[in-house]
Amino acid sequence: MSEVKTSEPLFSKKNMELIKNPLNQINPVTIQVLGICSALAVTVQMDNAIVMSIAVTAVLVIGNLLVSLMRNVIPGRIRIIVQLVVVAALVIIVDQILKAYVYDVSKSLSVFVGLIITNCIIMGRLEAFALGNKPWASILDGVGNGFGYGLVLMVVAFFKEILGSGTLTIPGLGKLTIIPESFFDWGYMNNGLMLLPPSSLFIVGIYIWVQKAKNPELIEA
Amino acid sequence: MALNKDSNVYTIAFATIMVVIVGGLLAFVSMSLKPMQQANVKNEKMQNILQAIGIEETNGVTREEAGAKFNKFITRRVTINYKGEIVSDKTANDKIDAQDKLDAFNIDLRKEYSRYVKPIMSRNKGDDAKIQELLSNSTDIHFPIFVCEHGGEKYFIVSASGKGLWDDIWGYLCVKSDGETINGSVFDHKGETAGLGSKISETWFEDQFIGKTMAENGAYLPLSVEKPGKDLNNHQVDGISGATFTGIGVNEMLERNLAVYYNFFKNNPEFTK
Amino acid sequence: MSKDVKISKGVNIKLKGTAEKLYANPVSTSDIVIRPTDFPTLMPKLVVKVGDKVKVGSPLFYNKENDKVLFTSPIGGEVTEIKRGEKRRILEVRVKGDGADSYETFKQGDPNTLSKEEILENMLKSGVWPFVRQRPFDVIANPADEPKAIHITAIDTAPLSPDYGFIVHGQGAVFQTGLDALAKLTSGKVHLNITGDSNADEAFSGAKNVQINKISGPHPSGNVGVQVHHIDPVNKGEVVWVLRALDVLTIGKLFKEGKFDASRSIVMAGSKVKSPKYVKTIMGANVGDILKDNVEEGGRYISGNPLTGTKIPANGHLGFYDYQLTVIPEGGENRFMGWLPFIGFNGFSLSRTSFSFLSPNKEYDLDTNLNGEERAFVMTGQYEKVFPMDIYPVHLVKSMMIKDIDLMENLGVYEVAPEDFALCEYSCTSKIETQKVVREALDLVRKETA
Amino acid sequence: MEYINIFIKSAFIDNMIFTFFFGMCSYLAVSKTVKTAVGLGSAVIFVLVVTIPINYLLETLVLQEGALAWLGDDYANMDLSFLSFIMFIAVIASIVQLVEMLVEKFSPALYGALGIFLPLIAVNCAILGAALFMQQKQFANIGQATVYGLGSGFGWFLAIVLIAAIREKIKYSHIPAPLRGVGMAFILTGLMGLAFLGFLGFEL
Amino acid sequence: MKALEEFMQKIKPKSDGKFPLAHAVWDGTYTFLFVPGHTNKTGVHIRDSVDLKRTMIIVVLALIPCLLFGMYNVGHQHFLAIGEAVSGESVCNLFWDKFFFGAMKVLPLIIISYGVGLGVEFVFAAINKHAIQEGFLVSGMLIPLIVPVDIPWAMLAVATLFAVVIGKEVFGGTGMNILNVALVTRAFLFFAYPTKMSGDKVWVNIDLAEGEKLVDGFSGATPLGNAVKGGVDVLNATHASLMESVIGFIPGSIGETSVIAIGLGALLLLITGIGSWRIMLSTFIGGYLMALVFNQVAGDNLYMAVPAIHQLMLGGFAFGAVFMATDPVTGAQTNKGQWAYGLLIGVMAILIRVANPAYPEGVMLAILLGNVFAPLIDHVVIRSNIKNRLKRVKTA
Repeated sequence: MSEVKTSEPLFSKKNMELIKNPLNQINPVTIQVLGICSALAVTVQMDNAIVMSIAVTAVLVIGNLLVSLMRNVIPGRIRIIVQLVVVAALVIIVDQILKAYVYDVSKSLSVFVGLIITNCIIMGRLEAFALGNKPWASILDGVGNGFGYGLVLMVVAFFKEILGSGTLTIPGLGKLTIIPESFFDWGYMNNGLMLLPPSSLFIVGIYIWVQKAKNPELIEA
Repeated sequence: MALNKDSNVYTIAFATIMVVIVGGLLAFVSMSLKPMQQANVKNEKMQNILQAIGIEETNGVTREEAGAKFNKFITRRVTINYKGEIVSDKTANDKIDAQDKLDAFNIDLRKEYSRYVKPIMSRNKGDDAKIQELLSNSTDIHFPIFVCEHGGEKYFIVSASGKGLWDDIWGYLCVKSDGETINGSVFDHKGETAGLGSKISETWFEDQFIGKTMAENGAYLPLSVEKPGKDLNNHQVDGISGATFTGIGVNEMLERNLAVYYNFFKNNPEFTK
Repeated sequence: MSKDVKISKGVNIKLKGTAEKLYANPVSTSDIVIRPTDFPTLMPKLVVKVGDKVKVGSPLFYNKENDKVLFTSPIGGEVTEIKRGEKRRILEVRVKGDGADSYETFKQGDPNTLSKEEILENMLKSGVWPFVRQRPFDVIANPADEPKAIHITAIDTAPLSPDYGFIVHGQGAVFQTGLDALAKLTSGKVHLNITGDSNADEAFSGAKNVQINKISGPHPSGNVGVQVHHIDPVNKGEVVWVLRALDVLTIGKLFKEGKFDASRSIVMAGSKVKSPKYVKTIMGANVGDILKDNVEEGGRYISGNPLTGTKIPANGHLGFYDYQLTVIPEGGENRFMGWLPFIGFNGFSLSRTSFSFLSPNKEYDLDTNLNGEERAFVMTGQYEKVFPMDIYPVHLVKSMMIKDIDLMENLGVYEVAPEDFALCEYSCTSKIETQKVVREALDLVRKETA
Repeated sequence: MEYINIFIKSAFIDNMIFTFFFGMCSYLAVSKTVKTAVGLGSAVIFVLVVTIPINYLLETLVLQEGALAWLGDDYANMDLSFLSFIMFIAVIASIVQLVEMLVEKFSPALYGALGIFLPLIAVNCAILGAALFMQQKQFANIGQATVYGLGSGFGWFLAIVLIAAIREKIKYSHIPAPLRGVGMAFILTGLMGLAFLGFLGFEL
Repeated sequence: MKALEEFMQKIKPKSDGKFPLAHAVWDGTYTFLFVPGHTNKTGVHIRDSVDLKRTMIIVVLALIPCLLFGMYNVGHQHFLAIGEAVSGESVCNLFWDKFFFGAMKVLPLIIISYGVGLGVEFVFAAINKHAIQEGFLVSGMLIPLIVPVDIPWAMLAVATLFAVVIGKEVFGGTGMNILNVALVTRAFLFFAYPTKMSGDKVWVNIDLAEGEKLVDGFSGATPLGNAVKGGVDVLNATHASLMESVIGFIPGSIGETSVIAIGLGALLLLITGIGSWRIMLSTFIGGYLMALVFNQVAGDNLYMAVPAIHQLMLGGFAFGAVFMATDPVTGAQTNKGQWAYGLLIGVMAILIRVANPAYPEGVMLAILLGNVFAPLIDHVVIRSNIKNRLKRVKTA
């Protein structure tokens, strides 16, 4: 790694790309197919999705930063283990914090917090990016990928909660009723399938459909 | 730097330092957050218990205020076993000690159910008499009773757990001092069908139990959830339309658990005084 | 050691216009046409140009891939036209006869006394070699190959097809000469597959120097590929050569007479033929001459049988391999609610969705209507009913459609030829052009594995 | 009966793929042909059957609150459960490594079949996920935990083999271009999940 | 006819014009009215007279007895519920009233199902520029027959939309899908709107007109719902004895109650060879065997003890085995595979029905499961064929 170049502005075009691209072109979930396991199981309510996104982004950013800082001292032979330990430690801390401060959410996230450890996005970014880049770029990369992940998660949760429960639960605002009572009087009903696991897959499938239809260059051969 | 990153010494040193730092950090975080986490768990349970009483002061209690109210209203915590023997008896002055597994507050009926009741039931499926016999001889299964004193009345909060259509269901019921009239209830479930069985945790369902009794002419008569739309007597509540099997689960749970409490109250009249 | 094969899958489609076993008066043809397109994958290289004079047996063109394989003129006369299509692809070479056939001379003699090389050279030079085809791929055999066996089918089970026994009757000696020549070409066996349903002509049943196998059952039991599959299947890396008994006659004549005698007996059949009979004519003959006054208006002319033949114009020419000329009614009408089941007693169907299954021996007068439009593969079980090999035809065809060569190999692509799928194509509910798919796939596999 | 029910529940009802989406990354990446799917699926079963009992022992003898009581009264109150994530993942990583070496040494044939998949598995969330669920479910004994591991693995195996067969079949389909590949795999899995919902509540 | 043809030709929109949808609709209608006179260009010169339209129409014809019976039964059950008819009297009383009432209930469902489904087909045909495929002719008829008569129209429309788009069009349309479209519709309804699809009252029309009221003791439960509680005795007591369930004047989804009507359809499918007899037979065998096993281990469980034959005549078993399991697109496609596939469905149907009391209609889910397993079953069968071929090389 050459570290000669010094005077790059913090928010240069190149750096902004690091944040922007993972939202669409190289979205970790829909395009790179990483980190889906944890992404889909916690989408019945919006607040779970938001907290999960924040947790993943936090672990990703801090993990990226730490590994980037240590990139010159980590022994090559045990670098995977070192990354794993860093991630696991961060996840444990996140889990402990959730349990202490947002107990309800931590209950509904249950084991899925722990599964952040094996979220392929995180290990993938540490290995592919942080290990070879400077701290600031690594942070931005973490933010970008975290948001790219969160975006999909929240879109899925948005549809699942509105169609499945008629509400939207947003931290700080509580459960907002979206579908007005009068709809129900007219015979509208919440769609129970939206509360079941398969609906997440349908929504992601349709998300990919729309995304790739708009960006034909992403279509697989 | 002239450090050889590939040498064994360096690798081992690095690993050691990392383990020490990480271990220390985690231990510190865990220790400092533990009290809050435990308080969360405790408060939630207290909240549920208080909700079940069915008196105005505790209806709609939040988790934050649960701790204080619990200490105020719950005066005694008793644990009995299947035979109706008291195995633990604490007053409000006895602090809740997480290590005291017999303290009524530490009894998790869901766990008791899956550990002791479920195996007996599934092994002897179809043979109700044998199940009854095995269960009543088991001293492993504990039942908590929380005593609430308010406005000169005594209320007994008891607990029940069983299996619904898909997974566990559980709840707390509050019995008046006559040992048979229900004053309030809370139910919860792990995975009943949304929109059907899941309605057991809705207030309208829970409130139906208020005023119902589990005895007739001095004999135990289980509470039951009926098909919706029937004429109800004093022991029956309206079921949820379309959720027949969750209803059956609730019936089984109530019948089995409340019988233990009913007999206990019956055989220990001094307790309810 | 002979092998009896009974084939139960398949069906004989009974059409109106079966030929009587009688010869019509022989006709002479004004001109002949050789179509390079009759030979799948062939890349022709011309050796004549318009105006050249040719004798019987003079080369017209050869195969670019293997310049030893010559295609020669069946008559003597003058090359009058070379028709080209897109990208200057040669479609037809036309030779106008001069009436006085003069012959190129080739080696004559008992094949048993000739060496393998001599036989090969004689066959290649005279232009009879293209009769020898190979499996896999159903193309003209490569003379350099060492075939595992040679299979000769003496049955044609296709609708309205000629009776080989009737044609070959009395030519036992010539036929035997042809067999002897072929026997020299392989170290393996020569199989002669004759009908087991009735008594075969003695030219077949009395053949020597070959293994005689009796094949019985409905079409496509006469397809040599089906016979090979049941007698001694082709595996990956192996090659067998296949011929039809009538082709062997031409080879026999070559060795008997030392010349390329392209005359052949063919059958004229189909409901549009007024008097369906056999007729003696010549390879590549003009069908206008053959059918003169013997045909009704509005027919489709097919060189070959209605399942695998080639559509030709009314004054078109017989194909290189064809011993059959069929004329059936041309379709083309829109039929109001024509899909309704059980309506229209003539709508022959294998599927029992018309009443035709109640009268199995009735002969039908089918036209060329597609009876529907092409759709995705839907129905199952149809292909299997008419495909008598231990191969899953639908899956094989699907693998061909997606050009998955590995899968095709696994599913048995080396054993099949388009003609084996003709009945599948006929009965296909989804109206898929199965033979075309198979042909393209065979060419693809051949190219990729070359 | 107990064991059968645990097996059915873990394999069909709480199917790791259709209900929890565990190990979706490799499930999607390796399900293009049945052959590789069978390889990876078998490897998952294998690793789960080995690691779940070990993690169960770890959980009950070391990590659980009060689990260290066997060391003496001083340790009875220790609660190391906060370490479970890191310990489980360490166990899984090292066991996978160990198994890989042992298999290579003693059964080259098996190694040929499973070998390339084993390294993939250490970071497959199906393995850690199953361990965490095992912890949550608090099985009564190691036998139940092992059956749980076997059932979960079988469920995963079944899911990946089924989708691989379907993906081989839909090669003939004219799927809209934007859905080709991953998009289709998602929708397919959803439809399969719909069919598997029939097992919900199944009990013998 | 000539005039009609000319008229159709006159109004033909351009295929590459501004309105591709109009062309798709025109093309669909035209080819429905007239089998186009396309002739073979290459390959075979003659073609079998069967095509996909005819195949599909035969299945629709086979469904007609179920449909007619279903309409009548809807009326019959409703009249029973409001006390205008009583069980015990001749079922033919008020014949036309019952039939008319049922028809008015069922026809809207058919219109919605076809309207939504064909609408989606037309849109996709226009987008992809291909001809309309006939597959929905059958699905559109199956869907109304397997839902409760009281299903709200909007829900049926949403479910059909979902099933046709996600269950079929994303695969490229008819012939490409993996799961039976009608079953996806039903599964969607089942999980999305459980209150409308399970429970006692949904199976009989109780949308009462003014002045009507339900008779005392009306339950409306399907025989299977009753059988869970008390086995065959309850069945016999609630007018669902073996004979009665074969005839079919019992509550249930519209098309599934009468085994006789289903049998007529089955006969047509078997004669024409369109339904696979292997699948039908093996499904019944699988179900029968599984029910026998349950009979053996029943003990006190009255539901398990319901005689095997009676089990097969109840609920949607016969309907599913005849009309859904045999779907040529989603079922197993190899002959050997069809046996395994049918057995799997039969066994699973009874297994889910009995071991999973929440889903007395196990058949539909079992067939969906069968659909999911079918490609694997075929794969195994074909693998063995491939192995044989490879073995041949080695032994040769």
